[in-house]
Amino acid sequence: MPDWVKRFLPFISLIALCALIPLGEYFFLGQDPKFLTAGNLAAIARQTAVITIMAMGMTMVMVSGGIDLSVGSIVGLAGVVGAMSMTAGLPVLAGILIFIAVGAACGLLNGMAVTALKIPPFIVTLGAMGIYRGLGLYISDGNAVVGLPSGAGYLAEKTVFGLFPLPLFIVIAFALIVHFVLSSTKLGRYCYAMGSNIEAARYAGIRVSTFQIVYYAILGGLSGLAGAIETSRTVTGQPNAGEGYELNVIAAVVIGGGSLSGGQGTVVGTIIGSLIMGVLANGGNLLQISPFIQKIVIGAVIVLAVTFDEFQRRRMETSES
Amino acid sequence: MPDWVKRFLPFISLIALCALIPLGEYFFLGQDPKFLTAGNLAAIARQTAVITIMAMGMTMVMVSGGIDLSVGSIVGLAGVVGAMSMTAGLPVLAGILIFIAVGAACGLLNGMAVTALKIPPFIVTLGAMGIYRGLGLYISDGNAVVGLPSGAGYLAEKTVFGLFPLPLFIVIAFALIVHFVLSSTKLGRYCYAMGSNIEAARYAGIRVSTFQIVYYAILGGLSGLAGAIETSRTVTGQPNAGEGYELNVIAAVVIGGGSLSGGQGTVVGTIIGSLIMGVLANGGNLLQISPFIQKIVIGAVIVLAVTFDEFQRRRMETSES
Amino acid sequence: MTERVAALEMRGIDKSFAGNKVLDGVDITAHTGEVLALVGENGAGKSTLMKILSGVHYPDAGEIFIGGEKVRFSNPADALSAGVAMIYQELSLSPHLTVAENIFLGREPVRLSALGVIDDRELNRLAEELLKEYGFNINPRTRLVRLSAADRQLVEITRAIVEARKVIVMDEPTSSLTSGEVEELFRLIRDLKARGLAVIYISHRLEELDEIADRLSILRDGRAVYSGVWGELSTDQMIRHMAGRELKEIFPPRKAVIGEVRLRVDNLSLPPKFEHISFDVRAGEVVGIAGLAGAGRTELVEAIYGAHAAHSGEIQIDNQKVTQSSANQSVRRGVGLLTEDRKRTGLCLNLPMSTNITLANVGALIKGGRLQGKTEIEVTRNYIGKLNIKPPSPHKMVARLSGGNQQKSLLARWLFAGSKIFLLDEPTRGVDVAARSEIYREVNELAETGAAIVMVSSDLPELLGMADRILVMRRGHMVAEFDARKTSQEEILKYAALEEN
Amino acid sequence: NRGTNTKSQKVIAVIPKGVSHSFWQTVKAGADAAGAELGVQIDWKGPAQETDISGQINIVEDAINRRVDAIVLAPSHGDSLVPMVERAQREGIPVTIFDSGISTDKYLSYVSTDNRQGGVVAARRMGEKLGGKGKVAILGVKKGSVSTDEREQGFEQAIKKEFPGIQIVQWLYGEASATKSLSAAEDILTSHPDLNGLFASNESSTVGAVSAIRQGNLTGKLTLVGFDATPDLVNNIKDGAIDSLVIQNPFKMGYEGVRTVVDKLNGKTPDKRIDTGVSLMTKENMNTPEMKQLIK
Ligand SMILES: Nc1ncnc2c1ncn2[C@@H]1O[C@H](COP(=O)(O)OP(=O)(O)OP(=O)(O)O)[C@@H](O)[C@H]1O
Ligand SMILES: Nc1ncnc2c1ncn2[C@@H]1O[C@H](COP(=O)(O)OP(=O)(O)OP(=O)(O)O)[C@@H](O)[C@H]1O
Ligand SMILES: [Mg+2]
Ligand SMILES: [Mg+2]
Repeated sequence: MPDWVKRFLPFISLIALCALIPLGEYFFLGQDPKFLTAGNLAAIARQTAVITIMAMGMTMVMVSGGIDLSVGSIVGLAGVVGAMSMTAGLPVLAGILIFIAVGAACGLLNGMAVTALKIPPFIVTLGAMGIYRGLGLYISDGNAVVGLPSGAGYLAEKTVFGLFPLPLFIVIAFALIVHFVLSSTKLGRYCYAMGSNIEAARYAGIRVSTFQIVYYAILGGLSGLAGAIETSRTVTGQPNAGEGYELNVIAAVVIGGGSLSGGQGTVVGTIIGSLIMGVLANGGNLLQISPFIQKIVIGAVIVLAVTFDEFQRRRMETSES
Repeated sequence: MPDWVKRFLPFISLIALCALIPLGEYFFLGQDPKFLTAGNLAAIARQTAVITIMAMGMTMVMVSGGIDLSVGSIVGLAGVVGAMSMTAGLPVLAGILIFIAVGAACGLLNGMAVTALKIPPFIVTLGAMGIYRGLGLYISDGNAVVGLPSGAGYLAEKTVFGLFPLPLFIVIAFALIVHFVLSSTKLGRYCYAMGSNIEAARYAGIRVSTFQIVYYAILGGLSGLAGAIETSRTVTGQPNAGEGYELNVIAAVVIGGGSLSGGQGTVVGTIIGSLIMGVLANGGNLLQISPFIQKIVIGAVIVLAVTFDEFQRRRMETSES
Repeated sequence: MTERVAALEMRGIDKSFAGNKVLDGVDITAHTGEVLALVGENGAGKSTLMKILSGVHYPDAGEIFIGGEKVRFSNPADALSAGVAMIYQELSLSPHLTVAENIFLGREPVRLSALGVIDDRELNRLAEELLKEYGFNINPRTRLVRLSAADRQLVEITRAIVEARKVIVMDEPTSSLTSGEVEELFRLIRDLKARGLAVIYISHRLEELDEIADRLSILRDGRAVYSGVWGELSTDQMIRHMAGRELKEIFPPRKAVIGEVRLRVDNLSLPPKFEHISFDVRAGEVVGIAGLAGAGRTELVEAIYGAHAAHSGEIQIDNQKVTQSSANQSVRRGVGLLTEDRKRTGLCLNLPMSTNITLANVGALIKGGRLQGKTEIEVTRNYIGKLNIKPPSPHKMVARLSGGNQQKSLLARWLFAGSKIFLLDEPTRGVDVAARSEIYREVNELAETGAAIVMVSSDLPELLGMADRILVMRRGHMVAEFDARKTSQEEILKYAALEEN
Repeated sequence: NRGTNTKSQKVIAVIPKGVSHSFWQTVKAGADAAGAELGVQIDWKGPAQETDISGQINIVEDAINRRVDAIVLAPSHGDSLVPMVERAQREGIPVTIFDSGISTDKYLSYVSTDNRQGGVVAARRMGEKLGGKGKVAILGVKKGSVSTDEREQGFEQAIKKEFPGIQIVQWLYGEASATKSLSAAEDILTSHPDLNGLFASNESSTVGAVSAIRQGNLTGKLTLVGFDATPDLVNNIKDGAIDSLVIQNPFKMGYEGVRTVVDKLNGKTPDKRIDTGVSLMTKENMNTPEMKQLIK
């Protein structure tokens, strides 16, 4: 099988979905399909941006053999602190830097705790999940931070060339960067090596702790950025924002071929994983499927997509040579 | 260090907590400590029973190298179906069997999917989590199932010898059974063998798929039982019951020394893990700590307890040689 | 020899992995009460053939007969119940279980058999008896993680012997053992023969086979190229069958000029692993370190490399004192450690060969801020050619390479890292004769370019053939030093095992 | 109602905060009744969790992109849904807000209960039952959840102002889960065995509170004033485990919400503010026809 076909394969589930939804709209609802309209595609881009951005950072952390359950809480904490800084009068752009800085600081802390305490990252970040969420709630006293400047909606609402939503550009820009890092830099190469065998990586002279901290900090920074977009979308700093996102983010990575035990995963795969979940949710809404049935469908698609992917991967390995 | 001291060690964090809370009540609130009253201890037993019972099943699955994210959804689904069967006129005892049967069926399905599809259990059960939750909501149309017979509260309310709540007895009974299974039977021995090196277990002639399915089915059955207790506690079948429990259950196992990569974990450890979290929540309420601060404290204690445990374990291993 | 039913016959076995034909119509026969030696180069397909016999893999074509009856094994349980047991090349034990639990895994003695309640007291008693009977000094209640590689191998041997009823396969059972333990194993093999079992024995240590083999089968590139009675072929002829070419000499001559001291170790201690170790290594010199298992050689080279901190003492590299060593700094200073346990501390098994080879020197592939994939593949192909790594595909996951080829990939890593001081810990463990000779040639070339080489090995002929000087360690102490040309195996062993005499 | 669409029918998207409480189910019943009566198609869709604000934004966005004829929305946050509501208005889709308020005036009508008033009603009942003195506790839902915060604050302020002899001794939260509410209620009773009254501010907290009372055998010894009604909770009034329930009129919210937008589509202008009112259900009045009508 030629190489480009192989690269193309992970898209199959996604493309199948994108074909099925308009068909459903036409035959089921007897409507002109709205799914493939520019407006709806832009909506999907906006709706999936937050998860996709976090999932790119999570790809790094998971490829390196780690995991971070606290990302959802980071979205909330960064959202509250960032929103407060804006209501306190900081200009929107500087505010966005605050979001990212808060996120990166949380990530840095996670990374340092993981390497220093020598306990599994699942535990460290499970604890951090409670700590950051509690902090966000404590700072805001549980109330949403309101009264943001009108420019705060910019990140989420702004469209470029009158059509493409700004979050789409942010996603694309970061996807290119993270893809480049993972495939063509030391930072990325060490990610795979550490995830595959951390002892071997250490013996090969890689300063594993330093790099681990960097990966967590990057994920934290991206989660902070996601918090900025989320805040911009809801025009409030919600202390509960991002609740449960950790599972969606991890699912995006894993649907995209990333492994929970490290050493495997790609940016392209992760983006497809995130899009599959986003398209399913959007398509379910358009097809007016009951939210209960939607839950069932999304669950089934996650399992089927990964099964299909694994099956293809195994078949291809047999036929290669 | 003598062996009994080692066995005793995991209790230390728990005992420290149990000493600190009454001190806090006395000096902080200026009250007579209520924490150590029989009534409150019984309340803790009732409050932690659901998580503890599930965590014992999760110990088996995690020791064998698996994981199950769908347990919370099983609580909800079993709760709805079981409650419906009772409102339909089934006697309470038969109803309880329905809860367990629904749970076991879900677990069996999980196990079969994990072994047949050859994809990571994290994915299979992430999908199952959505499917079972959606099913429970669909069946009940999102409403709590109400109008249970008055005996339905029995499981949660009944006290034995006028003091000990029935759920405590259920927990103790199952703890003894699961402890016995894990430490003294083939079923348990193969759990550790599979979790520690699944290839080696297969080479030794163990039918790993069959056993894996059994472990998931047991966890499912215990989750169904937990659903029965949960339903009995609120005397309603809540379709959203058990949401988020998967993280608590996994945390209980891991705080108790279980490993996410399999091969390690004990029933005693898991129970302590579950109690640590339960005591923290109860103590936080008694001390009237803000729910936000409680989140922070629980997060910090999870990290500290595991760090302390790891540290002790490592120190002991070095001093042994 | 009279005609009789063979204990085992495998006929026309084919097997492909991912479209690569690994076995192609292989026939082998083993008789009761005899040892069949199975030899071949790394990657010839020996382990694969045996895993088919033990039910791990299923053959694409071919038939298996046990005692004349046709059998089909779809999993290891089937093979075990047919009386076929195997010692696997990669240790296949459960680290979190105890020695006794591992030995009886899958066949625990039970009380209340309906419940499957394990009789642990009986289990430990049986294990203790067995270990004592076999002469292995191991506590059955110890958890496996606490055992040394050698002891684990003994546990694996015990386990297989208990299970075997008709055929027992031993895939390189002695790779971690020292001569005393090997003798013990041979005694057990003779017992097994007397009990009427057929033994299939795989090893790259041809000299070992002389003692026990009755018959010989040779595999080359997945085909059985020779079958016959042991002794019909000379060693040279055997090697020619295995490699398909002539091999001039195993230990190629070296013309290195010995120069300045490059590595000096002074009074290095890490009690209780090793104490007061001093020696130096010059440019162009190969210094061998001999010792029994557990003598502390691995700990010593790991401490020099900086994988663990030494407790006290001093290390000098090119006359500069090294403080606060770490693996990272060692690599920068041009020190490379070829680790003893390639699975645990060497390879990233699920990554491609190319990534593994370039891992310690990724920086050299970066141009203009970008890692050059093409260069990486070229570099890898270069080492594939130089070390004759098979199969020659840079993208292949190293987990899919045979043991010997994995070892060569690891050596290639340190060659590419441009190391000047090589710490080689058991560099030829599991490596076939021809490949060993290639590694030796490479080591000699390195010495000729001025590298300093420390070679830890349990294979005494190898040390005698390769080293300039041989140091002997015993229980963490350096007890003797010999000029390699003026000593013998007996003399070295005498010092290595002194207290036991 | 999937597949029943004929192109002649107008489509009204009714978007609640969540879908899985009987409160929302009753809203749906009201909306469906209005839909059947007025000949419009009701698209009922909400996020799975009431805290999932961006999930609700997505649903509104999808409805706008689908070009529904009108939207009836219970905003999960007063500020967050403003851009979407304003966008709908710009694109000519009328929006009626129900249940909770929104920080813009670019909507058609606002149909809701006065939540603060609900808390006040509960406080007055509590004060009367306790004869103006004693210890009470609040079992809240979740700090930051606007409508329940208002009820709890309404209760607290009315108690402080009108019944100075009553002391509020504890205030815990049940996180919108019946079980967590039960645990919190148990802990309140542990801390204050001499408690006289308990106020629970929504369905899940009331379910938890009544379970704690039953399990503690405190029926009749403790005055529980709850909020929202299910048939089960109403049954608990009969034997006094629950003293009374503050009941909103979710059916009316659903009905009026749909009616207002249909009026608009038919060229009429509905009232900007429609109060659906709160009532107090007690043992005495629970069998009156007015009360029976409120619990569907
Ligand atoms: N699971 C597998 N998937 C793909 N290829 C495999 C697998 N196992 C073995 N191979 C390939 O099959 C060939 C034969 O390997 P095998 O392990 O049988 O060799 P061997 O003769 O035992 O070598 P050695 O002496 O190094 O142990 C090698 O090329 C190896 O790469
Ligand atoms: N008694 C023991 N308990 C646990 N681990 C041991 C013990 N002895 C040795 N080991 C481990 O086995 C490995 C090899 O042992 P060590 O370095 O002491 O001896 P060596 O001379 O290198 O022996 P070998 O010939 O087996 O390589 C090391 O990783 C060491 O930690
Ligand atoms: Mg082999
Ligand atoms: Mg060694």
